[in-house]
Amino acid sequence: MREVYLDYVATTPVLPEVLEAMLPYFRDAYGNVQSLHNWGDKAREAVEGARGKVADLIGGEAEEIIFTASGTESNNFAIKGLAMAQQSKGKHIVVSAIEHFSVLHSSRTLEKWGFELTEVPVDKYGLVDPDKVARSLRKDTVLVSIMHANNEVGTIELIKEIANVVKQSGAIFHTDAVATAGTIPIDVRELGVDALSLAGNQFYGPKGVGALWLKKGVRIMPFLDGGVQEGGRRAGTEDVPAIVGLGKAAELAKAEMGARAKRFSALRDRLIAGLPAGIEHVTVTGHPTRRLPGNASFCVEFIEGEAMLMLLNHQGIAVSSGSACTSRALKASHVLIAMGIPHEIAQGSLLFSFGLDSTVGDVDYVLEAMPPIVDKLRQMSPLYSKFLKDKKGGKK
Amino acid sequence: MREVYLDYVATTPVLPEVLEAMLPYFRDAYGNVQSLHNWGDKAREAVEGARGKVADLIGGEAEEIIFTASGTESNNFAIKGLAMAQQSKGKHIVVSAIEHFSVLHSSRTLEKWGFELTEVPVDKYGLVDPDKVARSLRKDTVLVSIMHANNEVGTIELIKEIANVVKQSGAIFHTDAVATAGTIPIDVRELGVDALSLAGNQFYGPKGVGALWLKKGVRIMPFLDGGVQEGGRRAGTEDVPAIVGLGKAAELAKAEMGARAKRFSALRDRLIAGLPAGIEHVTVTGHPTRRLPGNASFCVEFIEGEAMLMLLNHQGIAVSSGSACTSRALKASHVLIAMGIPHEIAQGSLLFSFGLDSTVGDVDYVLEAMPPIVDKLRQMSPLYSKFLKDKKGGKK
Amino acid sequence: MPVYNEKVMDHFMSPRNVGEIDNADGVGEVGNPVCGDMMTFYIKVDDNHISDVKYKTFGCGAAIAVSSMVSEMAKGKTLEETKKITPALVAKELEGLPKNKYHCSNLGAQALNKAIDNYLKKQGKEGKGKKRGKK
Amino acid sequence: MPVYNEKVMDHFMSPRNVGEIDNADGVGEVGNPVCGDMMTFYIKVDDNHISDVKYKTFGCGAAIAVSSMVSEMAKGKTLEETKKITPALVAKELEGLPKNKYHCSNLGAQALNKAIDNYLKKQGKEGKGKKRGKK
Ligand SMILES: Cc1ncc(COP(=O)(O)O)c(C=O)c1O
Ligand SMILES: Cc1ncc(COP(=O)(O)O)c(C=O)c1O
Repeated sequence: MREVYLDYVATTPVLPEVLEAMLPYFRDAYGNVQSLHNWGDKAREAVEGARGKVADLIGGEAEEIIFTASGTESNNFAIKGLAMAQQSKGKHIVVSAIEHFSVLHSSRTLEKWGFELTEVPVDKYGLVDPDKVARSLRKDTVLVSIMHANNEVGTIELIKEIANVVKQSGAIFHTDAVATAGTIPIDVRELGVDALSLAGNQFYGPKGVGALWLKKGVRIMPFLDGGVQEGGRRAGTEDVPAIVGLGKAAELAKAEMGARAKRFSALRDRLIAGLPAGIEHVTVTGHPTRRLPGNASFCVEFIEGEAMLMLLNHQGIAVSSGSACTSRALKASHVLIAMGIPHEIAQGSLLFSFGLDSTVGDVDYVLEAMPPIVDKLRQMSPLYSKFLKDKKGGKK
Repeated sequence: MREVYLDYVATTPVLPEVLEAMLPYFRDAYGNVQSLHNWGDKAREAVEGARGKVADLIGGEAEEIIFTASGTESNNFAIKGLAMAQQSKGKHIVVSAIEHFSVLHSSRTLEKWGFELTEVPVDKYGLVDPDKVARSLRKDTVLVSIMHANNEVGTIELIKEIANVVKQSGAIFHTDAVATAGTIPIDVRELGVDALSLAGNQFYGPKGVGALWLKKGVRIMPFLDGGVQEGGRRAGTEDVPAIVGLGKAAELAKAEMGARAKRFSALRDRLIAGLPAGIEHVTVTGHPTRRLPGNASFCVEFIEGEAMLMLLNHQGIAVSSGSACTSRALKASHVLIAMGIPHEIAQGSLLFSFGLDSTVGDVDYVLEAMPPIVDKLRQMSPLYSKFLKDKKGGKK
Repeated sequence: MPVYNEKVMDHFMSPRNVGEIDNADGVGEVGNPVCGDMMTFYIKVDDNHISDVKYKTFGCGAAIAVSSMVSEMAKGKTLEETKKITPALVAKELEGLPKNKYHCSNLGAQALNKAIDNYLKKQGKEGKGKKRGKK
Repeated sequence: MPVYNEKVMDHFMSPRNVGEIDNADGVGEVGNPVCGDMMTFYIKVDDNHISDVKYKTFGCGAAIAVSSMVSEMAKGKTLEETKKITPALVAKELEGLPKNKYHCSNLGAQALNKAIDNYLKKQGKEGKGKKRGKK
């Protein structure tokens, strides 16, 4: 059977060059970065090299990079660590309604710790209005976190404009760039942010490694207490192979970014044009133009996402959904709901994401596979029969 | 030049079988554990297999294992997460004075959050007296954390006895087993603990992965907020290759533990006997019998650890020290100080640790290399000249 | 490690008895699309036995498999026997469901029950026992 | 990436001027083993010049390299010139030290200074200028 992975948003494979760069650090140069001997020297050299490459990817300085174990950790560290470090100035924080749960739930933990939280709404495209951010700011606002792009619908936010607004208030501005770093160009100085999260497994680096870029001079409370690693800001034995892999992935991403984006967006546009053309009652979610190159997200009406996923998987096609049934929490995607999409339509969410192995043939295979799948499920759907009866009866 | 790595306590190399087990998960079965398709299925299968193996290593159940990114994270999670989950019952916690910084500093963070902390002292061998733990317990004690063995001096604590004492009080008992898991036998039921931390890079597994074993029914607050991974208790995309590596390392450690320990302790005993015999004013630190198989730790009087490390490294020998100069914080090991060793003697700390590649030849090489190094540094040492003058003058 | 076992997958891929019954003796609808699952069961009753059963289901793999299994379990049974189809029995017949999908087996049994209640209620209206001889 | 550069390593591996001066004109001791570093500098002064300098050092690689460098820098200089040996100059001559080792370069300059102060104090006691012609 044909196998078509179109779930690069869930995670990417590790590139051969990345794995090759990592291999020497498992069994040969396996030392601890903190050790004062040759083994430590080699590990330190490897980690510092990677630090420079990650900094280069986003226009930062090497010493502004703090390695973490995931995008989730970077976000927990940023939200909790920055808010706690500023709490003498105020206890109000602002995030958007469509943040990743690692930002959203960290913010809610801060609420339990006595902070106040404002969630800025988004429009139907998932875009945060900088004016709404401006209006949410208070004298005691110490931290604002708005994601660079949303992973589920691909909408790229107006970070520069929001940064301008936040800067005037004196609050710290963090952006979750897990969905964008390594995928679209980032220059932290140009964006005007104070802190930025990224993760390796989103751009062909290994899982289990991320980074927090923190502008020089910005204070943060450690999140992982312990040893003096990462300048005393993040404890724990450095995961040298993973960090080296992240560095290599950053280097490759920087070099190939333009070419990759061009390819991915062509595939994306082909699917975004083709799917609604081939199947009735399919809508594209997310922004029509401010959109991640590899992201094609839809809602298919009258049917549910998990069932589609399973039938697609039966055809060898791997994708994601934001339906309630696909989430362990059994709630429809908070992103789609925040965009004003009705619950029953959000249940039909499907997210295709393109990456380095994707081809035009994959898109066409999807365009071929989808109609019978949708048909089969709609034939079973009580919502669809109601819709048909209502239509026949001239209702609606 | 001969290269002799005797710093297995800092970190271990990854075994070939472990790396081999990991490799398929970087580029082939690279899916996200949470994905509902074949790629996700394969990742899930791998992670669940590893969970069983890690549980087996310590006599726990698979569903009691929560994967983390390090021993440090396991300890932060345990200390903060367990204390916070019990805070309605009381706000007093107890740790020993020689805990790893990831436990000690987490406890001090809890102090800032309104908890009270008692640090139980140790004897000159680094042993925690169960009676002293008993006396430290109060009605509002909710958490006790005593490490299974100390990584710096190798002393194995009386965990079973302490667990008995803690159980009577109703407090939760956590043990940091990062230095022991995979090295000496552990049966969590027999030990009588409620939670236990371990880390892969201490027993030939990869860096960047650890686990917290948490007894069924014990409540914990998530430390990493975000997605629903690990049953909602630890968010972040699962690091599948690292988890698989941890599982394989656990399997191998369980099978080979006895043979390894026998080899390591023979090397340890040879060095512990030989070094003080060959050099005056060298003392062994830690317990004479309750001791990790691979740990040989010393204090060399009148000279400082970093300088010894550098001269040893020049001879190709890699070891650790607990001297102030080798710590970034420029403080002598809190472990040695807690054992009542005077600061100036603690500065001469040296820690040799044996592992799978260690040989009798390595020990003999050390025994040959050490005397001229000590001699050279003592010739430069103002403390040594004073000592000699005092001796000559008949003083002391 | 697939989320669903083979039996569940079989019922999901080839659901039995899908459809509607035009002049159903009883109809039961449970769930709603907001929560992600919705089922409508249709039954025909003949001589106190379920002579036909069909359903339409909006929902996840488990919801569809459960609907299919419930329809199979009900077919040909007396109303009393059918009432004894518990969620646990449905899950057992499916050889297990993931924990977070248990609620789907509840829904299936509920929908069938509602259809029977609906039938009984109609019966009551039309006069007790009247429907017995009907075909 | 070694912690110390080659120049520091050279002075650490082959420290210059190690030792004591039996009838030193000035002795300066700084630090203590509790903090991890301790240095004792001995100087001979001849016609207002440092004619000989020796030291003993307990401490890390940086402390030893710094002692060695300070001794080299001081040798043959006038007391006034020697007083101008700042920690920054020592670090510069060593082509840099790790940040957390800066304090070692302080210690070296301090110990030398203390030795000079000790000499000057002794001079004062023995009568101003008296020592000038001494050999
Ligand atoms: C926007 C965004 N932020 C944060 C994360 C969390 O990253 P991880 O699961 O690697 O910890 C993700 C993961 O997909 C993401 O898409
Ligand atoms: C006893 C003990 N606990 C915790 C840790 C922390 O482990 P890691 O540095 O892998 O996070 C160590 C590390 O050596 C240790 O020895």
